[in-house]
Parts: sequence; C-alpha cells; structure tokens
Amino acid sequence: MQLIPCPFCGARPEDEFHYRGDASVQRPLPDAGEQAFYDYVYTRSNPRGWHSEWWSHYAGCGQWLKVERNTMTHEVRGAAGPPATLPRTLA
Amino acid sequence: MSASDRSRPESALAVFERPRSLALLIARKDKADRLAAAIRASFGLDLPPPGRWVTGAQVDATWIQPGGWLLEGEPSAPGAFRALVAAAAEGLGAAVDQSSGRSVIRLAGAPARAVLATFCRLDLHPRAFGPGSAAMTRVAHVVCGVRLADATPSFDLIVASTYARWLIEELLEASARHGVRFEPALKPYRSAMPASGPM
Amino acid sequence: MSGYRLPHGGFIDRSRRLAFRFDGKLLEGHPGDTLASALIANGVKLVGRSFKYHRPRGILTAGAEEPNALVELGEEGRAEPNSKATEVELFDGLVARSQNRWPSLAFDLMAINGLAGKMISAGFYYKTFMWPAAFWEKLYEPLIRRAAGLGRATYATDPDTYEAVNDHCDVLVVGSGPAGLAAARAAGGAGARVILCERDSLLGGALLLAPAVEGWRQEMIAALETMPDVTVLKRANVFGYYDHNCLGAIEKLSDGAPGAGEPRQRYRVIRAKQVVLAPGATERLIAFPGNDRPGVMMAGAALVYLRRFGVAAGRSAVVFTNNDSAYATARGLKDAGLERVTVIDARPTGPQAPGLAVRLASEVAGFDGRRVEVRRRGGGANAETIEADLLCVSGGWNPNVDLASQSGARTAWSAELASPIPGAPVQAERSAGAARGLSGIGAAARDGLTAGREAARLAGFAGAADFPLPEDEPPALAVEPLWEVRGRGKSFVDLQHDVTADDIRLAHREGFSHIEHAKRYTTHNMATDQGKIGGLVGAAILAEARGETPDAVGLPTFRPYTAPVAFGAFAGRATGDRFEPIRRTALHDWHIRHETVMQRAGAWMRPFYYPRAGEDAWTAILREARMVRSGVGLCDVSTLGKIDVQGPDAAAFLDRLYANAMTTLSVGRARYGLMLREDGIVFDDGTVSRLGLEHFVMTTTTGEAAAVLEHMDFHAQTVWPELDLTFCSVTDEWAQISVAGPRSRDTLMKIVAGLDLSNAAFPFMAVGEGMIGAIPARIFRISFSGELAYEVAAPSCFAEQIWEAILEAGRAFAIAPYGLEAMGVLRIEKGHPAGHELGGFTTAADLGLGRIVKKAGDFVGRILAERPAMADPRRPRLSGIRPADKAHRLRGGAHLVTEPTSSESLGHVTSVTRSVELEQWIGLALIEEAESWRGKRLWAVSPLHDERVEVIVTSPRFVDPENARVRV
Amino acid sequence: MNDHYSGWRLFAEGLRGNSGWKPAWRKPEPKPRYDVVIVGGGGHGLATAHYLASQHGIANVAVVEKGPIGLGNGGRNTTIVRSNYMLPSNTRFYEKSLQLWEGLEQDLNYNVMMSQRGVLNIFHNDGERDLAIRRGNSMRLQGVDAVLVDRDGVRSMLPMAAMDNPMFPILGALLQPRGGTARHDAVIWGFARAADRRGVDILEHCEVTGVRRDGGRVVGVETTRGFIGAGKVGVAVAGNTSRLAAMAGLTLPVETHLLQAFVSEAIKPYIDCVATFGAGHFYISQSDKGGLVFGGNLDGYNSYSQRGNLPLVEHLMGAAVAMMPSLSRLRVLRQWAGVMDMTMDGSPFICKTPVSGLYFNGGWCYGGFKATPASGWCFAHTIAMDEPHPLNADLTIDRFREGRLIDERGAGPSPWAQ
Ligand SMILES: Cc1cc2nc3c(=O)[nH]c(=O)nc-3n(C[C@H](O)[C@H](O)[C@H](O)COP(=O)(O)OP(=O)(O)OC[C@H]3O[C@@H](n4cnc5c(N)ncnc54)[C@H](O)[C@@H]3O)c2cc1C
Ligand SMILES: NC(=O)c1ccc[n+]([C@@H]2O[C@H](COP(=O)([O-])OP(=O)(O)OC[C@H]3O[C@@H](n4cnc5c(N)ncnc54)[C@H](O)[C@@H]3O)[C@@H](O)[C@H]2O)c1
Ligand SMILES: Cc1cc2nc3c(=O)[nH]c(=O)nc-3n(C[C@H](O)[C@H](O)[C@H](O)COP(=O)(O)O)c2cc1C
Ligand SMILES: [Zn+2]
Repeated sequence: MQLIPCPFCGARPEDEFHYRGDASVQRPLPDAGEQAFYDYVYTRSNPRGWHSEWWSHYAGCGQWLKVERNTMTHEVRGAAGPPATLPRTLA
Repeated sequence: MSASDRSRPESALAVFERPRSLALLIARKDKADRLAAAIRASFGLDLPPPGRWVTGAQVDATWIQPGGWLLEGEPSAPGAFRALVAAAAEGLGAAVDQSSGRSVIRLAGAPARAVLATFCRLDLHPRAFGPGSAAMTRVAHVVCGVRLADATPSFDLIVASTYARWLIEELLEASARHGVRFEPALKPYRSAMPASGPM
Repeated sequence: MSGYRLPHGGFIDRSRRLAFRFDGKLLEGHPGDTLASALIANGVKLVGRSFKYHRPRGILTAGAEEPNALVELGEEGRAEPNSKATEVELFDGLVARSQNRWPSLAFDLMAINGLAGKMISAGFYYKTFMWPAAFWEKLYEPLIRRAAGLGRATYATDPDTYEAVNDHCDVLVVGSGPAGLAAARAAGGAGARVILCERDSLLGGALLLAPAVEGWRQEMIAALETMPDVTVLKRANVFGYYDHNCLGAIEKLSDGAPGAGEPRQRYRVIRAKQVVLAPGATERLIAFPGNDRPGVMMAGAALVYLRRFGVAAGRSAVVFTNNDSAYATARGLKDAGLERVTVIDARPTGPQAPGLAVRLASEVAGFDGRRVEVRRRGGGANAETIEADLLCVSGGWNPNVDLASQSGARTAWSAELASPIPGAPVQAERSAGAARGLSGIGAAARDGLTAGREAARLAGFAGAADFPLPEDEPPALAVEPLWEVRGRGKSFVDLQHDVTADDIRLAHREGFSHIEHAKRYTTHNMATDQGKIGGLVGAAILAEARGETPDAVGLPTFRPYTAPVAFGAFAGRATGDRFEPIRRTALHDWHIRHETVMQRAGAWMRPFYYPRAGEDAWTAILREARMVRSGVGLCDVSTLGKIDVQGPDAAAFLDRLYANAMTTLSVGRARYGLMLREDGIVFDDGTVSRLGLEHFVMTTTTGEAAAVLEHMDFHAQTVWPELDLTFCSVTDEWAQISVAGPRSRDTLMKIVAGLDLSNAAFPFMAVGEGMIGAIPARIFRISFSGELAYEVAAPSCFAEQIWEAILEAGRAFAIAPYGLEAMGVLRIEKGHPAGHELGGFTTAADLGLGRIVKKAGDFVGRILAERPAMADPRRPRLSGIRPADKAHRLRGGAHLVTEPTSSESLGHVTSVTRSVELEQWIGLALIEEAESWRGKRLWAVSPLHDERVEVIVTSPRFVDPENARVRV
Repeated sequence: MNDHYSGWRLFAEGLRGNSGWKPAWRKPEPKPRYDVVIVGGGGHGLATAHYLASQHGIANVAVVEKGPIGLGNGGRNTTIVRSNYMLPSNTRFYEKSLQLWEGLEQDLNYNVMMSQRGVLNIFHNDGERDLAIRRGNSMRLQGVDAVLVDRDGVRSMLPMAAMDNPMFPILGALLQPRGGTARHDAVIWGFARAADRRGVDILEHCEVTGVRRDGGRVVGVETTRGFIGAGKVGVAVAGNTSRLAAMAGLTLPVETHLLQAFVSEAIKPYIDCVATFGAGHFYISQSDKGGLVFGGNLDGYNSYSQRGNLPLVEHLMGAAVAMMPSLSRLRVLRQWAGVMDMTMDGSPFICKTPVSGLYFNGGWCYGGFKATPASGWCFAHTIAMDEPHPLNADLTIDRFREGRLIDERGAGPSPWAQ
C-alpha cells in the first residue's frame, strides 16, 4: 500500500486519496485554441519512471497534491500542496 | 493483542454521540494569519496547526484543512454559534454551520485503540497520536475526523451526520466482544427548542 | 502400521486425548498435535491422491510447504477443501476427509490416468480434443474439469466471522527462530515498537528441534513478554510484501473452537518502518523414481515429527541426503529405536556418524513404498535393496526468499548452498539467519541480533542491552548439489501437480525453455505449495537440459501469497450487506416508521414509494404522481449535493464552472445550472441560488455530489488559485424537502413566517429565508415536477419536525409523501434529463440545452465541446416517444428503428414511465436527427423481449411545454 | 505438416517416450531485413503475424519481443472472451473476434480451450438493468446472441450467488451464451506455432529501443539484437504503447494502469459460467485446472510495475464474499497484475500513424484478450493494404481529436476511473 506524504497531514495510505493522473499538463488559457485543450485533456507522455501526478487527499485535508512518483517502482519522491495553499502559512 | 484486550468486562467501551454546536471556519485567500489573530482576540484561542486540536473556554477548534478549522461549542439556538464565529471572522473567512452536518461520536474505554484499529489506518499508538492529536482520515470506509480526547483513551470521531448511524453500527459491531455500552444520542438544539413549537 | 507415537518427547500434552475422524474412522491424538502428526501416530500412511495421475500420496513435510496431504475439513458452511494436514492443529471433534479420489482413497479409479502417463505428459491437452469443435464443451472439458481440481467446495455460507486490523511498528520481524527471536529482542530492547509474526503455533522455529537450547528459547520468550512495546503474534503467517513497507499477515484465532465472539481469523495490514525477514529455509527434494510414494518424507520433517510431536514416521528408515542436516534425522530416528536406519549420502565424504550405517557416494534409484533401491553413484554394480517404510530425503536447504523477492529485491545465487539467497534490498528490509543462507543456531541468533539492532537504529532507536546467545556449532560439510537420480519410473519435481523431470525435459524440447514458459507449460510451481520444495529442482533439471547452470535459469516470479489466504479473511466485516457504507437522510427513521419501500441509490437509502394498504408498486407510484399534479405532495430530496460558496470571486468561479451564466444571477434568485466535463460532455446539473452578493448555495445531483466538489477543489486550488473564494459541502447540514403541486403554496403559507410567498413577492425561481415555528428555513421556488413547487431546506436535525409540520399544513389538501419513483414519473413527463440521459455520453445540445450554453468566456468544457463530431447536429438528441397504440408499454433500453424488422438503430430509449397526465406509457429517447422525426412514427424494439412497439416521436415535454404551471 | 497435433500423434509419441515432438516455434537469428516487423510478442503481435502470412501471403515477417513471448498481458489475463458490447463500432469488431475464436483451434491446430460457457452480467437495480437491456438489444440488432435472464435463471446458473443481499439484490442478468473463456497461454503458443510454421521469425529477447525513420517513413527498428530493417512496422505492445510511440516521436491519448488478477486453490467444479457483478465490479470464472480466476477494478494510478496493492484486494474480496458467500472459506493462492494501455474512452485503436509505414495497435485496456484474433486479423489487413478494414475503420487515434468517442461507460477522459 503506497503512502503519499501529504505536506499537511503526513504520510497517508493511498486509499485516502483520489487520483487524477498527469500533473505536468496545465489547463491552457481560454483562447489557446482547440489543439491546446486537446493536449491538456487527452495527450499523455505516460512515462515509465518518474511521473508528476495529481492526488486529492479527499479523506484528509481535501487538497490536491502534486506528487512525484515512480511508475515503475512506486517510489514517491515528494508531494507538494496546491498553489492555492502556498502563501497560506500559519504563524 | 494484549491480555487486557482479551478479557471482557461488562462494558469496557462506551459509545455515545456528543451534542455540539459546530461551524466550519475557512480562511479567505491570504487571510489565514489575520483570521487566526481575530479568533484569538474573540475567543482567546490559538487556531491549531495541522494535526492538532485545542480546547478553549468557549470554543474548541480542530484543524481540518489548510486554512480550515472546525469550531465547536455547547449546543445553542439554531444559527447562534455560527453567527458568533461569523462575527469574529468577518471579512477574513467564511463560517458555515455544521451543527447538523457533522456528528461527534465518542468512543471511550481501554480497548478503544484496538477497536479503532480494525477500520482506521492511522497509527494511534500514544507515541504517534498523543494528547491534542487530530486527524482527518477514513474510518469504516467513510471520511472521518479522529481526535484523542483523553488518555482513557477516549476518541472523538467526527463524521458526516448522514453516516453517523453507519459509523455507530460499525463501532458497536467491532466493540461487541469487548462489551460495549451505547447511549442513544441527543441531537443538538433539541434541548434549546421552545417547549411549545409550531407543531 | 508404519508410524507410531514414541513413549516420550514432543510439545504435546499427553495427559489429554482428542478424538477426530479421518475418512470416517475415529482416531485419537493429543493437544499440540497437528492433523498430520496425529495421522502418523495412528499409522495412517495414505492421505491423498495426486492431481493428474491420482497416485497415492502420504505426508511429505511438516509445514506450509506440504504438497500432498491436503484434506477437506469440517462440514456444511465450515467445509474447507485443500487444508494442509501439516498445518491443521488438532482439536476434539475435528472431521477430515481425503480428497480427489473416487470412489475411495485406497481404490481410486482415476488412477488409470497413471497408466496413460506417457500420453498425458506436460501440455498434452493443447495437442488434442480439437475435433469436433463442439465436443470440447460437451465432452472433453467436463471430463477434464471433473478430474482436475482438488477438494470440493460447498455452497453453504460460512458461519464464522473475520476481522481486519491495521498495525504499525518500527520493526516487523517475520519468523521466530533463533534469528527472529534475537532480532525482536534486540529491536525491542532498543525501545522500538516491534511486531513478531510467527506462522507456527509455537515460537522457536529450529529451536524446537534442539533440546540443548530449549532453555535459551524459553528465556528469549520470557524476555519478549516483559517488553510492553513488543507484540508477539503466533499462528500469524506473513503472506505478502507490498509497496512502501506494507506487509499483510493472517492470524488464525479460533479454527478449533469457534465461538465466544472471537473471529476465526484476523487479517493484519502491517506498516513497518523496518523489516527483519527471518523466515528460515525450506528443504528441497531430490527427483528420483518413486520419490512421491507414501513413505517418502523430507528429512527435516521427520525430525520435526520426532521432536515436536514425539512421533516416529516409520519402523525402518533410509535417509537419502547430499548434506549434513539429515544426519540429525538419522540420529534421532536411531535413538527413537527404529529397527534399522541407513544413511545414503551422495557425497564421497560425510560427517562423523558413530553408530549409523552410512553408504557414501551412493544414491537412491527407486522406491516402491517398501523397498529402497540404492546404488553407487556414477554407475558400477553393487546395487542394493533396503527394506524401509520410511524414506527421508534431503536435497539441501533453500533460504525462504519469497518475501524478500516480493519486496522487489532481486535474488542472488549462493554457490555454496546451490540456492537463491536474498539480494540487495530495495525496501527497508533485511534478511537474517537461515533466510539468508546461514546455518547453525548460534550463527542465526547472532545474525538476528545484528539485524534487529540495525533495523531499530534505522527506525530511530539506537543502543540496546546485550543478551546471551547460543554457542556456535561446528561447521558443516558442504552440500553437493544433487537434483535428480535418473532411472525407470516417474521422478517428480512437483508432487501436487504431478510434474516429472521428464515433463521438464519435454517442455525444453518443445521450446518452452524459459523458466516462465516451462512453468506454464508443465504447471510446475503452480500448485498450492507454489513450488516450495521442488521449484528449484525443476529449474535445475531445466538448466541441465539447456546446458546451463541453475542460476542462469532462475526461478519464476515470487508473488503473494506465501500461504493461501481465505477470501473471508480479506473481506473482514466489510462484506454481505455491510460491504459498502450506508448513508441515511435525517428523515430515514420517519420513512422506516411509515413502511416506505426503501432502496439503495449509490450509498444512500432512499424512499422509492409509500404504498398504502393493498397497493402494488405502480398503484402507489401513480397515486403519488397524480397527487402532485392535482394537489400537493412532499418528497425527501435531502440527498441532493449542496455546496455553500462564498467570497468576492464566488460568482466568477461559478461562471467558469457552469456552462451557463452565473454572474448575472441576482440576489434572491435561483437558476438551473449545467456543468460540462472539460471534454465537453455533460457532467452534472442542478441549481445555483444567490443568497447574497458574495454567497451562493448550489445543488448537484445525488450521484455526482462528491465528484463535483472534488472538481471544484481541483479548479479552485490548481487552475485558478488567484480567485478569492471558499466553499464546502453542506449536504449533511441541510435536510431538503420538495413540496410540489398546485396546492403547495397554500400549504406552505400556513406555516412559513417571515417570508411573503405570494406569486408576486416570491415568483418562480425566487429564494428566501423564513421561519417554520422556531426553525429557520430556506425556501427555494424551484420545480422538478413541472408543477408549482418549492424546496424547503432546514438544518437536518429539525428534518422530522419540518416534515411533520408540512404534512399537517397540507392535510386539508390531502398531502402525502411521494418517493423517487413518482419523482421519476413527473420528471419524465416534463422531459428533464437525469439518470441515463446524463450517463456521460451527451452534450448540452444533445439534451436540448444548447441554447443556455454561453457563447463566450472561459468555462470548463467550452472548447472541446466544439469539436466537429461533438457539434454534429445529427447526433442523437433528446426526444419524447409514446406508443401509437395506447395499450402498449415501453421499455428502457429498447432501440428505435424505422421498420419492425429493421436492424439499423437510430437511437435508444433512456427512460420510460406510465404517464399520469397522458394515461399511457411515455418515454425519453436519444434519437439521431431527432428533429426530422418529430411527429413521425418509429418502432421501439426490444429483441431481448421479442417486442416491437410502434411509437410516435414527440417533444420530450409531455406536460405543460410552455412551463406555465410553475409560474402561477 | 509432419508436426501436426492430434490424438493419434499423442498416442504414437507416448509409445516412443515423447521423443519426437519439435519446438513449437523456432529460435531463429534475426535477418537484416523483413517486409514487416511486428513489435510485441503478445497475442496481438503473434496473431497479426499469423494473419499476415495466412491471409495476405506476407511471410517475410519478424515478431520482435523484448522477453520471452506471451508474458505480457496475454499471459496474465482473466481469459474472458465475449462480444457483448453496446456501441456498434465495438460490437461488430468483437463479434468478428468471437467468430474467429470459434474456429481458432482448427485454424491453428492447437487446442486453445475456447470454452463457450456463457458470460453472465448481473444487474442489481433498475438503472443497471436498463443499461443491460440497451446493450443486449444493441447486440441482438447486430445479430449477436444475447439473452435476458431473470432471477430464477440466475439462481440456477449461479447456485452460490447471494440473490437477496438487501443492499445488492440480484434482479437478473444479461447472458451471452457464446461468450466464455480460453486458455491464455495456449492462445499465445498456438498463434506462435502457427505463424512460425508459415515462416514467421519470432525473435525473443529482442527489445526495440528505437524506431528508425527516413523522413516521414519508417525504415526499421533498433533492437537489443541490432538494427532490423523493415518495409513496415506494426506495434502491438499493450502497456508499453506510449514508450514505443515516444520512440517514433508520437504522443498518444494513453495511460498505463495496473489491473490485478487472482486465482484460488484448485477445487472441483464450482462455477460453470463466467459471472460479472455490477456491484463491487467483481468477475469470476473457473479454469479447467480448477482455480477460480477473478478480478475487479484497476488499482487506479499510472503504473508499469505489474504489482498491485492491498486496498483493491480488500475491496474486491469484500465484494466477492458479498456476492458469493460460500467463497469465504476458500483460499486465494496467488495474485498478480498486468499493465494496461488505457485510452481516454476505453476503446482501442488499430490504425495508421502520421509516420508512413508505421502502424499502431493498442488501447486494449482490460479487454484485449478477447480481441486477440480480430485484432491480429484487422491489423494484418491494415498493414498489408495500408488502409483499415471496415471493421476497424472507427478505431483510430484521430477520433479523440474529432470528438468521435467510443465510450462504452461514459467515464470520459479519466482512464483511472474506467
Ligand atoms: C489482470 C488482467 C485481466 C484481464 N482480463 C481480460 C479478460 O478477461 N478478457 C479480455 O479480453 N482481456 C483481458 N485483459 C486484457 C488483455 O490481457 C490484453 O488487452 C491483451 O492481452 C493485450 O494483448 P497484446 O498482445 O496487445 O499485449 P501483451 O500480451 O501485453 O503483449 C505485448 C508484448 O509487447 C512486448 N513489448 C513491450 N515493449 C517492447 C519493446 N520495446 N520491444 C519489444 N517488445 C516489447 C511485451 O513484452 C509483451 O510481450 C486483462 C488484462 C489483465 C492484465
Ligand atoms: N537442518 C538445517 O540445515 C536447517 C535448515 C533450516 C534451518 N536450520 C537452522 O535453523 C536455524 C535458523 O534459524 P532461523 O531463525 O533463521 O530460521 P528458523 O527456521 O528457525 O525459523 C523460521 C521461522 O519463521 C517462520 N516463518 C516462515 N515463514 C513465515 C511467514 N511467512 N510468516 C510468519 N512466519 C514464518 C517459520 O515457521 C519458522 O518458525 C539455524 O540453526 C539453521 O541452521 C537448519
Ligand atoms: C487464467 C490464469 C490461471 C492461473 N492459474 C494459476 C494457478 O493455478 N496456479 C498458479 O500458481 N498461478 C496461476 N496463474 C498465475 C500465474 O502463475 C502468474 O502469476 C501470472 O500468469 C502472472 O505472471 P507472473 O506472476 O509471472 O508475473 C494463473 C494465471 C492466469 C492468467
Ligand atoms: Zn492531507
């Protein structure tokens, strides 16, 4: 059972998360055109090895984490919170 | 399984629902620090960091998500608690009533850890989950907050109210061989309702 | 009679007797016995039949590696096939039956297969049974299926319970031999939280065979018992090593005497910071003709029966070995008083063996159950026949690398042991003791101590007290690899699957030379023991055939489970009707008290209809629907997803989320909202209400509530983090009740205070707050039914009070509750898409909602919805249909065609109902080029039902197409 | 044909110690150039080679395989064969496949143990029922066999099923009588042997590491056994499709995901048909050897690892025991996993690519075993003719760009959720 190191909750088992695949693709700006949206929605580099991917900690802090995980070994190198949480630090 | 878990005193465990007033407090963008200060000013309470919960004179607070806390107080008239929190958080965050939306279920007794371990993957050993610990996780397949309430040990399980019955059933089943006492819940507000209602 | 109980010795309680039955025969044993030891003590030699040739088989081992002695246990719901007699702890009243034999164990007609042996060699079935084709299912396959398989399963339900537990520790130790005990004590002594798992019912592993160190064993166990953070689990087999140092184990609790609320087994998910693998080694067999005969036993097992159970497995024994370990067996048997014990050592030199008859440089060339054929190695005359009813075999020891290998570590090859050993770790684990090829109790214990200490240190616990270790034994002579003694007759490498050395060679000749091909072609390693004793032997024979060394050939992939796991154990409590969580609205109890027909919808229990005395389902449903069309009804719609959205950018956010505009919504108003997926397909729909300038509450469909919230989280957190808003689910906070029908306003006016509900003050799509008694409520004038209707939301702890208040207020108008089914009738009459119309296939335009989609601005799904095929006007569009003949019914899932016999589908029927308004069946359908079919006739065909119904294509709005009723 | 398999041959060989059997396929050295190189020695690659040789007379073909043949998904699937699809593009393709299966043993002279035991899709509520009816009717309109089975019918076919679980009652099932199972390994070996006998070179331990192009045209493949020239290259590598695409400079709408499978200890006949349950996504059948072969959903994250994790196992076993309570005391023997080429609509592609002479066959998700014969048949046609057969004309990669999706389940572009 994989552990995802949530920066907020600590390492948690994979079944607290929902998966959303490739985090290297970014939603294009609205006027970027159909090809850009096509790539965003459909085109995947799908590497064997290190992969940047979205995991939602739905049963924990509810944050979408960007996780660096190896698709061959399942090793996890790190997980970062979403941009929206970055500036928010608690004193 | 230690020897003490195996013995079955009459009711080694108690399960009951705690009536609480609840409000989810969510900081607006970039305002978490100011919100924390405002809450400190109003309630004399430091909003806890991730993985923690704190009790205060008037309200308790449990970390839920970055910039999000569950605030908790004694049962009161509908909307009153939320209004109190909203007033303190004015302009800095949203206060959303959850008094009916979440149930706080107490599981208390020596075997509580062993019972929870049957459907919760958190490490609840005192070294890993000591006083003041709180975590959002899954219990019995549903999203659930878990707090260590005291060293009995007692745990508070905070769950969507529509899953409360499910969770209690699961707790009772998991606790059965230890002996368990279940006290039917009082719903929040009921006591605060005017005696002569419209009905 | 062959085996028998010795007068003393063993870890059994001779003061008590346990009665059990094997194949109906009443026998006795003692507490501490396994079924196998008790059978041997009773002289039972024949215990099973093999898989393919149905050869008679005896007990070969004393543990989880047993391939032969598989029995059926228990009766009715507790019947359990394929149980290894060597692992079944004896209890009073145990019932066991031999399996895979017909009509009886001693006389098995299927043994005829053995005579045809050469024709049914490896893979024979791939080469025949092809003609005629239909005969496969009818004749050949049933024969094969009946002959194959092992024990019989029951259809009865298991009465026992199971439990799952999540465990955490700093150091997990697998195995409690000298290595495991020392590792656990070293780690525990350093202060680490330790879990020690031992598959056996006694701790000690090899120590149980060494009376000289019994004191040390007991002292170690006592020491572990004093450590509060060391948990020792017996009867707990670690079955698999998964990602991130997570291991699974099955702890057997109450197989003997179920009851007392104790589960039968406990499935443990163990998360360890560090792991010490000390599962020991397994003795391997030697292939020679007759190596499967009853009477053949692994040498180590014979010693286990002597020392553990005080049982001698025969009267006169030959011990065939290529290493020193079997001498202990020979010595033990001799000391136990066997008539004759002869050691056949394949090596030219053996250890000192005073008093034992030893033939060096010799080998066993055949065994028929009574006579052992012995000959000098390398040919030569002087062959010899020795009478023996017990033939002990030791081909050397294979470290148990299975868990290490599952963890991802490659195996290395030890030339010294002629066996794989664990290679460099990949996860946080290390092997210790015999599991990494060490021999001797002293060496294993020392290794365990080092490993335990290292593991604890890496887990953050340095420094531990020392404790005494057993003495080192003198070094043993090297093992000399011996895989096979060739001779006439079948030499087995996989006893359970009847795979012979010849089969392996045949596989090679036919090109199945890779170890994984050879495995699959011969089924070697695929039986319930997964090749534990013969796997390497087969690989070595394959290597020889290939002209290579065994390490070049390797072993097939190790996979979970180290020992098979009961389905029930994995399922734990989460099965039956508690297999998935159940969600209940705040009105659940009311529904139950009123004998509502409830059904599961997703996780929710929902009221389907409220039958009155004597009503069948349709009568009730149609009555409820008619009531809404003509009077007033109320419905629990609390399951709708509800999301509270606040903040200065809330409106902008919703505008990007929904395909229709939301910024233009004014305060105090609600609007239908349609959400697309980014690929342009409809995702969800619901309503958005603006409670304040910066405050919205939106609803989602019941089914998609969680997905919508996560979709919003994703976009708010990662796509548009610059937006300043907050939102959260309030689904559980608010109970929601739909009050629908022409008299709904009259009803609510009676109880709602503080809000003017008149049409002028509170028009269609208005939103406001009022009081019902002392309860604050939100009132939404929205309608799913197409009638004048409201939804009343109140904090869910007041749900029943509000519900009762509405019922009371509507009494004059004969109000009653309606369920999900009536709601379905009403929405189909109105042509509102739901369920199968929103199944993940349709665009906004398909549903006739194209006009509300914004033509500009950024929102999820806009761009890709414009792809050519998505925007194609010929796509199937939502339409209504009704049978041309009012007497006919419709069916969901029927297809639409132009002629009754046509097979060109133009679309399909998504939803059907009996209409209360039209008094006939109506349906919604998705039809290609729907506009051109309006008013025309098609056929709704359901070949599955052999039905063809002529239908008229209509607008999907059967009722009040102008939507006037909702505005009155 | 001196190496023909038959009962007589088996008998004769038995009498002479099985000494006359020849390798089922040769182990040749690579030639410098072939007319067609097929990448991937799974069922699809081998079937393609067989049909190129037998249907199109193109026998100067190599199948290059990185390991031994047949250890990819072809060697680790749950062996269900059926054509009970809903969307016509799929139904007609899989029906062609089923028809080829029905004559496969004779075509290949190999017993692949195709067993038409019936595939039963069980539904638990009205919504699932209507979907099953829609699918069954779609099949029937296209001439494919489908039968609606009521509760009594289910009860008699599955005497161990829990009919009245209050949460998941069984309402009925859609049955495809001609569906069933085949022996996975035999399919690989049968196609390999048949292709080999027509002259196809099967090159094992020959991993493709690059696709060599000359301008817009493919000219061969770099392999661990050297460069191999090719007039045309067909790729059929399932879970590794994206990697081969990357070698050719393409990026595809494909993600690689894990699917686990399980086998129980062998028991006497327990379940006769193939059963799939809507609740819990549990499916099961029994192999001729007696093991219960079963599986469920994807683990749900990208992976090439061929090893799954416990959350799925727990959920699946809970479903299994809920649906068939008598499984409880039986034991699971082994679990494993395969890596699936999941597309963004759950349907496959057999098509040309922007590189001339390069063809792709992939996107089989968890359902490509049943496709093996038709996939090979259509791919061979597409390669030989340089244009698709009508049966695979819809199975393109361009369909995603055009919005012409073939999405049976409506799951959309989220392969992890399919
Ligand atoms: C657990 C599981 C259960 C399944 N159940 C079913 C089922 O019941 N019914 C069904 O119809 N389908 C099922 N499937 C799907 C089915 O197995 C596959 O879709 C099908 O086998 C794919 O066949 P293939 O020939 O395309 O791929 P594979 O059999 O995977 O063959 C691809 C080959 O390409 C080779 N390769 C990869 N990269 C290279 C390279 N660079 N150079 C050379 N060679 C390379 C691989 O080694 C492999 O041998 C299941 C799959 C799994 C994993
Ligand atoms: N006669 C021989 O040559 C021979 C063979 C093997 C071991 N030994 C001796 O045994 C000693 C080795 O001690 P050791 O501690 O390494 O091994 P051990 O064999 O004493 O102990 C291993 C223990 O691990 C348990 N085990 C195995 N797999 C398990 C699993 N998956 N889950 C839970 N428990 C499991 C076994 O039941 C056993 O009790 C040495 O003295 C060695 O020489 C001797
Ligand atoms: C249909 C089918 C039946 C199987 N039956 C068995 C079996 O009876 N015994 C066994 O050990 N493995 C069985 N396996 C699993 C294989 O041993 C092996 O695990 C699987 O093919 C994956 O290969 P791998 O484990 O080498 O990666 C079976 C596999 C399949 C696909
Ligand atoms: Zn988290």
